[in-house]
Order: sequence, then structure tokens, then C-alpha cells
Amino acid sequence: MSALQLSHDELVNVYRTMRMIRRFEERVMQEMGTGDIPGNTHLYAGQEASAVGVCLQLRDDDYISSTHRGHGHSIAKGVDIDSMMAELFGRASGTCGGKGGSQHIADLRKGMLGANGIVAAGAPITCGAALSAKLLGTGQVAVAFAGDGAMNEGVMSESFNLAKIWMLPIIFVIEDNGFGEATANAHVSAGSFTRRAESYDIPTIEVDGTDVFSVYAAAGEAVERARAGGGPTMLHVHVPRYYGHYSGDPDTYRTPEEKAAMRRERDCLGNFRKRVKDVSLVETAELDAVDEEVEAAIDRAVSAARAAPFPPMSALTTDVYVKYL
Amino acid sequence: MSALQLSHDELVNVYRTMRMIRRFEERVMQEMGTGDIPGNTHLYAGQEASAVGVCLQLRDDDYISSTHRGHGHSIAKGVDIDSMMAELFGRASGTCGGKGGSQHIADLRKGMLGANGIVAAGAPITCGAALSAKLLGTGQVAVAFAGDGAMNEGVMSESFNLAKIWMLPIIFVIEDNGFGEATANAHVSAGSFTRRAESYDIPTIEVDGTDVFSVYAAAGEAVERARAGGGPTMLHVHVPRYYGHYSGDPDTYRTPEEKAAMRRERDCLGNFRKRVKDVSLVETAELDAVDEEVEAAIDRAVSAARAAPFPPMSALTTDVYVKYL
Amino acid sequence: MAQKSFRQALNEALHFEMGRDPRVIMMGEDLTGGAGANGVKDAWGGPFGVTRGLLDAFGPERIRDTPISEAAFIGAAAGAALTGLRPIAEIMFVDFAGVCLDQIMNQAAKFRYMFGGRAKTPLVVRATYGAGSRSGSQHTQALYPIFTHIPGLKVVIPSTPYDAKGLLLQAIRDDDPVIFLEHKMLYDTVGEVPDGAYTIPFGEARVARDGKDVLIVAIGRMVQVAEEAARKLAAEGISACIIDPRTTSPLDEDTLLEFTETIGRVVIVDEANPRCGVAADISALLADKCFDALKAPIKLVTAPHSPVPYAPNLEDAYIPSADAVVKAATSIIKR
Amino acid sequence: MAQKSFRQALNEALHFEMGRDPRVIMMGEDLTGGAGANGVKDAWGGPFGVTRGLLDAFGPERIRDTPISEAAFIGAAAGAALTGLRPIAEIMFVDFAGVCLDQIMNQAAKFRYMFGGRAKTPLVVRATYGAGSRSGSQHTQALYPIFTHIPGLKVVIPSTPYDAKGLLLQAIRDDDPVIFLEHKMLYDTVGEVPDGAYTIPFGEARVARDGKDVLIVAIGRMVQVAEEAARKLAAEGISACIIDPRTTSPLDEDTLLEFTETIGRVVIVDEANPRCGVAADISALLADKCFDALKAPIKLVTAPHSPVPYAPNLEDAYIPSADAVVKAATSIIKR
Ligand SMILES: Cc1ncc(C[n+]2csc(CCOP(=O)(O)OP(=O)(O)O)c2C)c(N)n1
Ligand SMILES: Cc1ncc(C[n+]2csc(CCOP(=O)(O)OP(=O)(O)O)c2C)c(N)n1
Ligand SMILES: [Mg+2]
Ligand SMILES: [Mg+2]
Repeated sequence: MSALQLSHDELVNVYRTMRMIRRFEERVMQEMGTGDIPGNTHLYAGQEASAVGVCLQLRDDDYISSTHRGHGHSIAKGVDIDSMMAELFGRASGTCGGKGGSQHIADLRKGMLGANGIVAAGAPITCGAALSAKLLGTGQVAVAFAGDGAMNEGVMSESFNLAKIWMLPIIFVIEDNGFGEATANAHVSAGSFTRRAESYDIPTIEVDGTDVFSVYAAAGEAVERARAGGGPTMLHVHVPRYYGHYSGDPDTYRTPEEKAAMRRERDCLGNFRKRVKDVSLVETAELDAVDEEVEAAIDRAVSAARAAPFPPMSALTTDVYVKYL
Repeated sequence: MSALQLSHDELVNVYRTMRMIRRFEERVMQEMGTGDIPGNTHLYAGQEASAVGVCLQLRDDDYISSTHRGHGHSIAKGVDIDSMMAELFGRASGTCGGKGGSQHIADLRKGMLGANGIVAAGAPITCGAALSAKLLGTGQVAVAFAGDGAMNEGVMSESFNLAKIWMLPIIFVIEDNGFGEATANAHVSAGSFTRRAESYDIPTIEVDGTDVFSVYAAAGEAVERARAGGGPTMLHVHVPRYYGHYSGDPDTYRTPEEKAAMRRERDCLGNFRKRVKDVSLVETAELDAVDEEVEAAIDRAVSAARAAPFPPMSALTTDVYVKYL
Repeated sequence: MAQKSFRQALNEALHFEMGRDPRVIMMGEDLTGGAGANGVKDAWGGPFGVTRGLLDAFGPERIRDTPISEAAFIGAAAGAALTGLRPIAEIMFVDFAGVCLDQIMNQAAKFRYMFGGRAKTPLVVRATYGAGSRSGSQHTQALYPIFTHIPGLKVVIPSTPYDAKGLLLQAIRDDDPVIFLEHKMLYDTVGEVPDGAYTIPFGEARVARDGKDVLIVAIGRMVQVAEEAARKLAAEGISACIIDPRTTSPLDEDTLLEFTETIGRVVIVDEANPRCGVAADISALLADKCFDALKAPIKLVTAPHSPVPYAPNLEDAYIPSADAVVKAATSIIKR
Repeated sequence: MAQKSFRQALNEALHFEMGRDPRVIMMGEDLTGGAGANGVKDAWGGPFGVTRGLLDAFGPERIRDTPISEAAFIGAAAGAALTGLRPIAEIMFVDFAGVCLDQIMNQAAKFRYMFGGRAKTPLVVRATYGAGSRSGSQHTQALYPIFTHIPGLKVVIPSTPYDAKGLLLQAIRDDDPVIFLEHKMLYDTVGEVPDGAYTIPFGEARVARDGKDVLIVAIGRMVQVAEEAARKLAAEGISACIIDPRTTSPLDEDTLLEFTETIGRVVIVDEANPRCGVAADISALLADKCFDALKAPIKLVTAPHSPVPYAPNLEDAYIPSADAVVKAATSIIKR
């Protein structure tokens, strides 16, 4: 679909969110270097158009579930970046009070059912959310994001089957960045992902995930089908992964040329700027202003996170149950 | 393929094995009534042509794995019926010394890797056997039998993928009797089983499982491919299930008419007799003699099983490990 | 009060709560039996007849016969619990938890904690457990030690029809994920069960029998075995007290400690395998907290460290017997 | 003897045994890293660098980078073990056992028993475990109580580089399925490791430190914590003995009982969750068998009954500390 179908403000918002994700991730990578963000994290940089294009089709109360690489989906679904940054720093003001960390950011008020440290585990959970929507008659839809590697976990296939026979209002978005950790997808995946979903009679759409407009259009079709009671759709979205698998990955299994070409040729932000410029819909200066705005917001998030207290020691054993004894 | 491609003796053998399975199961059902066979069991009656047609293509040292409905596969692969009957009676002379029971009959000397109480669990195990064959360069192939219900377990899909990317000498034989326990397959399975396998670039053949010659031909193609290094094949074999899901199942979810029609129209033994008679390959009298021979063999197996001792009490805690302390 | 079977007690709880709360739904394999077939509907009423009549009463949207995909439907149940429903999911035999443990252990059990307390997961996973049915090693395990080990889960193991109903109602109303375990060999046992609804709080042990010489702690079906042992002991002039914890997580430590303090001699009977089992768990607790009150070592009567065998003579020997309990009790009384 | 890291010790064992026995193969996710990609081959040497160099030495047929399908490849490893190979399969984080427990618990562990002793399953499942890496609730669990509970499995938890090598060689040569657990925070620890091959038998505890006032039993990484505690106790004039069981199944009961008899005071330190844990398991054993020798209650120092939190201050508090061990030891010495 053409960029023209989005209003000027929508376009600016799309850009802002993509830019926000990109810079959030770049900043997280930089802050990892300070040692102040504990552990490791999986960065979504390069894949922004997928999360943003899909979530732009969603209502506030629609559900999404994410993966270990969850920051982009969270931001696109509207989770507050201050709370996310604080969560990464392990602070009490984090989205999960500092108890979850990068791989478990969840915000049910935004319909965000959680990043997930277990590959493919979000798929059946999202079927459950879709079932809730269906049985409660709310008209909500649910989106399960997953990677190419996740396609080889059995529960993914089980979820396709369940979603189809129960005609759930769900969209499976397979973000194919060509790698599961350091292993190339071609080395471990037989056949075709779209044919896998189609073998359950689930309609599929293959999309260029560096073009937010294509993603938006495909997601629109899927969401419309889901809301109309037409059951599941699977989107196979091709995306680049800018960093290594995780923040500590030297990524030597890809050649420097290959990585340079990826960043040069497969950049959703550059694509977007070019596309809107071609049709003179948004001024370059306006996007530059967004860049600055984003920068400031991220600065604020980092400063606030650094200033926030760690969780109280009592938090260690609370929230295991609603009520135990 | 035509019945004519099998020699007279081979034809008699095919009939004998199918008949043996049928009568073994009918006798087990009858003996369950005496209360002397403990627990419950899943009977293979009706599905004989699948096990026999496939196993006829196998070498003695080829591998098979089976399911909870395992008697037919075991007999077809050459496991001794005396030991099997004794196992069902829980006796020390059983295939597993009485410790396994119906759902765990295994005989590695015959390449039989075990019935399995966990739906679909045999599939990856059989991939492992195929991997052994491949790495040890023995030329063996491995067959994983599974039901239609098993097709919805995720590990089935995982096994398809693994088998294909590793180009394992394996054949998946999906015996579709239309039911998983009391649930009709159509109620729980989306899409198509052959397309599911094909989505992993695994070639498939759909076969009438009441015609042993069709099964034999399809298995021949699959085994040839596997031995030649051509990787996995999936056979989708349509079979009738004569009894309820297990020996205690009143099977009221199928109508009496439907069950009568099934036995009338979908009988691999009747089919066989008709086919060989049409081409005058085996005399009816000869087959009748086989019937008597089978009857006597089963009588002997039951008598021997009844006469055999239960395992010694010491067997309770042996064989947990090769060596523990 | 009416005499009812364990099966019927459970069935009543399900009927009652589904009628009361439209958010309660059920899913599992052959929950009804006959789905999609041409003959009788609800032909099985569930693999063990526990869910009979629910399809008729509540329809196929709320009573969902699933594909054989435990990971998918347990996960779906967890996701539905997270988003406003109160699902009851059935794993036909608890042994099959091996194919869906991730959704129980890493997902449902941990949502609330990982999400900083900003979620709840009112999920009940029902499953049958236990030996005695001649079903071989993969359909007979107890496995509750595994669930008891996992923080975030509650583990309920009723031993009587009365408790089965009250504990199941509590499980469905509970806001945390609950593993509800039903011993196959208890379904036909009969006891008094009120017609109406009632709940039994978790973490409150039941004193199944009063006594002063020895305390027998028994889990699930083993309460029956303990009762038989107590009768035999009584014949020898030994008075045994029996405590049934009813839930292993939470565990009613107070009651266990109180009775241990008073009686000073303890036998724990547990059908699960012994290593890292519930018997050892309770023993460690009592041996620590009641050190001075203990007059003799705590004795554990459990299954051996082996899978469950098929042959009837072996399976019978596998299951803890009343005689073994008597022997253990006598050994510490004579001491 | 050369000083080597825990990681290198494991790597040497793998190199040695794969060189010696052509039936040994390995499979797992990113066992090498970079499979199918255009850049450096064996780029990772495994997610934690343990399998580095094996691809070069033994080639892709024997060192197999797998799809993300633990159930399939653990099952395949079990099937390969049943049919003549000696596979080593890697679960990157033991937490992922949730998606493949069936193949471990119901298949590999039970083949031999169910088949009446007519099969063997020489399978090693390697996995990392443990807290301390700021990885959140799903990448930090210990879970060895679950494996210890399951008959048919052996469970190995090395605490030093020396033991890591000798126990891994034993695991590969062992004819039974072995769960081999490597604590992520131990990989960089250094100790003396001989260049050649040697095995350490299962079921033989190591006396990590001699002492007479209190016995500290410590599992895996907790041996370090116990050692720190022992140093602190020594400063207070208390002499602590440390025993590292090295394998929880089989468990070296004899050594544990012998030292308990002599010392009479016991603290057990275990990183796993407490309910139905290894600490409780050992405590129940000692409290029963050494009842008369015990001068004080056995104290357990474990993680709390909660998932592992992400925030560093909370995660540090989650892990049993030397101070907690000192406190527990002091409490029973003062008694
Ligand atoms: C069940 C399970 N197995 C393995 C892992 C380790 N792991 C984390 S991310 C990852 C790769 C996932 O690849 P993909 O699905 O393509 O997502 P991407 O990282 O490319 O976004 C793996 C193997 C895990 N977290 N869970
Ligand atoms: C993992 C698992 N889930 C459920 C069951 C219970 N169960 C035993 S057989 C069966 C039906 C299997 O159907 P199918 O694969 O079609 O085989 P069939 O019985 O028709 O031969 C079920 C659900 C099981 N044994 N294992
Ligand atoms: Mg990927
Ligand atoms: Mg079937």
C-alpha cells in the first residue's frame, strides 16, 4: 500500500516510533558498555518496521506477545520507555519493578503479554489471549511475534493448528532475520515457512520488513480477517538484524562486507525518509526534529533510570503468588 | 503395484502375518475378559496391512518405532508372539520380562525400538536411530509409525524438520484411523497431513491402508529413497480401527452402522483373499491352512503365557541402571 | 449428607463453578469424547468420566475438546488466564507434563513474579496420577514433587471425595496457578459429600485420625494406606494419628509441627519416588524444627527409586503398603 | 599440574573422548556457532565457549549444530544412544528442559527398565544452570532436584575444573543417561587439571575441606560459598568440614553418613529452590540414619521459594551467601 494512505501525523508517528526503537537499542548497547545495565540483552535494531507496521494496525486493547528480542515490540505497542529503561537497569521503577529484566518486560495495560526467554513460548499464550477475546466477545485481536528460529520449535506448529481449528483472532508474525543466535536459518530450517503455515490452511503473506508500509498493509489484511472472525494469518517478515544475537556477541560469523551492506541497503528508517520525501508528505526538517525529540526522551529515560532506586529487598519474595498462606 | 510382483511364498507370508496380528488382537480382547491380562490395551485390528506392507520392505536390522497401539508393528517386524503374549500377561518370559507391558514392548534384536505410551514420542527417537545408521554407515533405515492424533504434537513437526535437514534415512508412517481416542480427526486437525510434511520438502504418498499391496509399493519407494541417501518420506496411510480406542472403550461415538460398514468394506484380510484369488496366485485352501496354523500358534502363546511365572520380586529394582553404585 | 464418589464430587464442583462464573472454561483431550464423530456426544464424559454432562450444560465454546498438543493448550490456558478467563486445563495423565512443562514451570508459574506482581494467572491444571492401574511406566507416575519444587505453583492432592470437591472449588476460585492431582485409583471411592458448594482453604492439613503414639503423614491415595496401617497398629495396641496435608504447596507447616511436637514419632507415606520427594521434604522440615521433640528418627515409606513396573506383583510391591507403614511405625515405637 | 579453567577442563574432556571413541557425537544449538553463515566458522565455540575447536577436529557429521527443537534433538540423541552411538546433547540453559522433559524423563530414563534390561542408553545431556548472571527467571534455575527425583537418570554437578574433566569423561563412558550440569558462573574459575584423561566415579563424594566442628554439605557452585564460609568460621575458631557430593544421583550416602556420625552438626547449602530440593533430600537421609549422632538440627541454606529475580541486589540476595552459611553453622554450634 502506498504511503499516501496514512495521514501526515500518522506518518510522523510511525517515524517517531521506529526512530525511538532504533535509538533506544543503540543507547542500550552503549550503556551496556558502562556495566550499569546488568546481564545481556537482545537488540531489535534493524527490525523496527515490523513491530511498528504491525502495531499501527492494533487497538490499544489488542494483545501482543514478544520474544527475547522484545524492546521494539513493547515500544511499538505503547509501553512507556522510561519504565522500560528502568527495567533494564534493574530498578524499582521498571515496567516489572526490576524483577523481570529485558526478557520479561510485560505491560498488560497496554496489551503487552510479555517478552519471553523461551523461544516460541509466546505463541500458545497468545492463542489463549485470542481465545479470551473470542469468548468474551471483545473484538480484540492478538499478535504473536516470533523469530525464524522459533519456527522449528514444535509448539509453534501446535499453535498454528490450535489457532486454525478454533478460528482464533490471531496473527503470527514471523520476523525472519536469517539467524537463530549464530546459526543461519538455512542451515536448520527445511522447506518454507509460509508453506508450513499454509499446510494448516492458514493464509500467509510474505513481506519486506524494511518497508513499514508493506508491513502495515499486510498486517491490515490480517487484522481485518481476525476481527471479522476469519481466523489466523501468518506474516513472514524479512528483516535485518543489525547487531549480533545479543549485546555481547562479536558477530564474526557474518562478514564485515555483509554487515555493512545490510546496514546500507536494508534500513527501514532510510527507506521511510526516502519514501515520504519522494511524495513530499513530510518535510525532512520535521523528521530531523523528531530525531532530536527522540534523543531527548531517551536521555531523560536513562537519567531517570540511573537515578531510580533498586527494588527493596523485600521484593525478593513478594509476587510469587497473589496469596500463598 | 500388482500382487504379481510378490512370490507365492511371500504372499503366503504376508497373509500369515496379517492374520496373525488380527487374531492376536482378537484373542487379547477375549483374554482381557478373563481379567488375566492386567490393565488395558490398544488393539491394532483393522490396521494390519499398514504394518505388514511397510515391514515387508525392511531388512531384519532396520529400525521401527511404534506407538501405544504397538502389537501389529511388533509382530510385523518379527517380534516373537510367545514373548509378546507373555508380556501382556505380565510374565517373566515376556519380551520385557513383564516389566514393560503392552505400551512398552521393545525388541532391539529385531530393530523394534519400542511401543510408546507418549503420543508422538517415537518420532525423534527414530530420527536418532536413523542418525546412527547414517553415521555408522550401515545402510539401515528407520520407520516411525504414528497416528493421526500424533500429527498435532509439536515434536512430530520438529522431527520432520530434523529428518529433512539432516537427510536421515527415515520413513514416517502416519496411520490415520480417523480418531485420536474418541475425538474425530477432523475436529482437531487443520489443513492436510501430506501438506504438513511437504512444507518441510519431505515427499509424501497417500495410501489405502486396507490394501497391503499399495502400502508395500509406497513403502518400497520410501525405503529405496532412504537407503539411497535421499532422506525422509512420509506415508499417509488410511486405515480403519476395528475396536474402540482401547480394550475398555464402548465406542458409542461411532454409530453401529458405521462400524458394521467399516468391517464389511474395509478389511485388509478380505481384500487380500480377493486379490490373490482373482489372479489365482494362492489357493484358498492354503490360506485356510494358514488360518489354522495361526490359531494354533496363538493358542500355544496364550497357554505358555498363562503357565509362565511372574517376574521375581527382585526385578522391581533391577534394570533401572546398567550400574548405579 | 449424601454418599458420593470421588469422581462425582469433582463433577459437581465443575458443574457448580461453571454455572456460577462464566469466565470458567475447560480444555483438554476427550474432555467429552466423541467430538466430531457421528455417534453419541459426550460419549466418554472425559477419559475417566469426571467431566460428564458439562458439554450439555455449558456447550462446546466453554468445554473444549483439544488436539493432542499439551504444550499448545496448556499455554493457551495460561494466556487465557492472563487475560480474563479462569481456565481449567486437563492433562490426561500427569506423566504427559513432560511435553508441556515449560508452559507450566516457566510461563504460568512465573508470570506474576517476572511481571513484578502486575499480573495474575488463575489457571487450574487437572491431571490424574499414581500407580495401581497396570498401565506401565509412562502412565503411573506421581510427579508432584516436581510441581511442589516449582515456586509460583500450588499443588493440591485430595484424598477423599469431600476434600476433592472443596479443594477443586477453591482451586478454580484461586488467583494463582494450581496443579490439581487426582489419583486414578480414588475415583471410585465413596464418601460423604454435601450437595452445595464449599471451599477448603489451601495450606490447611486435615487430621484424618487422632492418635498419640505415632504420627503418620500421608499424601493423596496414601491416606487410605495409612488408615489401613492405623487399624493394624491399633490391633497391636498402638495409637496412630494420621495427617493429610491436602496441599503440598502451600504446606501446612504449623499443624505438622504441632503434632510432631506432641507425638515425637513420625512416619511419612508417599507414593512418589523417594529422591527429592515430598516425604523427604516434610521430613527435613520436621527434623529441623522439632529436633528436641523427636523421640526417634523420622521414617519414610515411599516407592523405590525405580520406574513403575507393569507386572501386577511388581506394581503392588512398588506401591507403599500398609504393612510397610506398620513396620516403620513399630520400628520407631519399639526404639 | 597445569592451571586451567573449568571451561577448558570440559573442552579437554570432550576433545579427548571424541578422539578416543568414534561413537561419541555431539548435538546442540550453536555448538559451534556460525553454521551456515558466511563469516568465521566455529565462531562461538558454543554459547559459552566450551565446545571450541571440536568442529575443526571432528567435523560437522559428529559436531551437529541443531535447529531450536530440544524435544527433537534430545529425543534423537536418546534414540542414537539406543542404537550404538554415545551422544552428548546440549541444552543451552537447563531451564529449557521444560520443552523436552518427556524425552529425558519418560524416554531415555525409562528405556532400560521398561524394556526389561534389554537396552542401554549411553546419553549425556549437558546443560548450564544457576543464578548470578542477571538473566532473569527463565535462564537461571538449578532444576537438579527434578532430575534427581527421576529414577533412571544420573545427575552430575561438578564444582571444580578438576572434577569437571574427570566427571565428564566418566559421564561419556557411562552406559546410563547422565544429566551433566555446568554452573555458568564457574566457567572462568581456575584450578589444577592434569593434561591426560582420568575419570571420577559417580557416587563418590569429595571432602573439599577437613574440619571437626561442623559439616557443610555443598552442591555445585555452593562449594565455593561453603569454602568462603569455612574461612570465616575458621576466623571465629570454628573448624568446618566441607563435603561436595559431586553427583546427587547416585548419592554417596556412606561418606555423608560417616562424617555426620563423627561431626554431629550439619549445614547443607544448595542453590536450588528449597521445596523437594536436594538439601531437604540429604537432610532427611542424615536425620534418619544419624539420628543419635546429631547434636543439633540440620540446617538448610537454600534459595527462597521464589523465581530468580533480575535486579542485581535481589539476585544476590537470592543466592545462598557465605554469611548465611556462617549464621546457620554458628546457630547450631552455639546450641
Ligand atoms: C527453548 C529455547 N531454546 C533455546 C533458547 C536459546 N535462544 C535464545 S534466542 C535463540 C535464537 C532465536 O532465534 P529466532 O527465533 O530467529 O529469534 P532472533 O533471535 O533471531 O530474534 C536461542 C536459540 C531459548 N531461549 N529457548
Ligand atoms: C503426550 C500424550 N498425550 C495424550 C496421550 C493419551 N492418548 C493415548 S493414545 C491417544 C490418541 C492417539 O491418537 P492417534 O495418534 O491417532 O493414535 P491411535 O490411537 O488412533 O492409534 C491419546 C490422546 C498420550 N498417551 N500422550
Ligand atoms: Mg532469527
Ligand atoms: Mg488415530
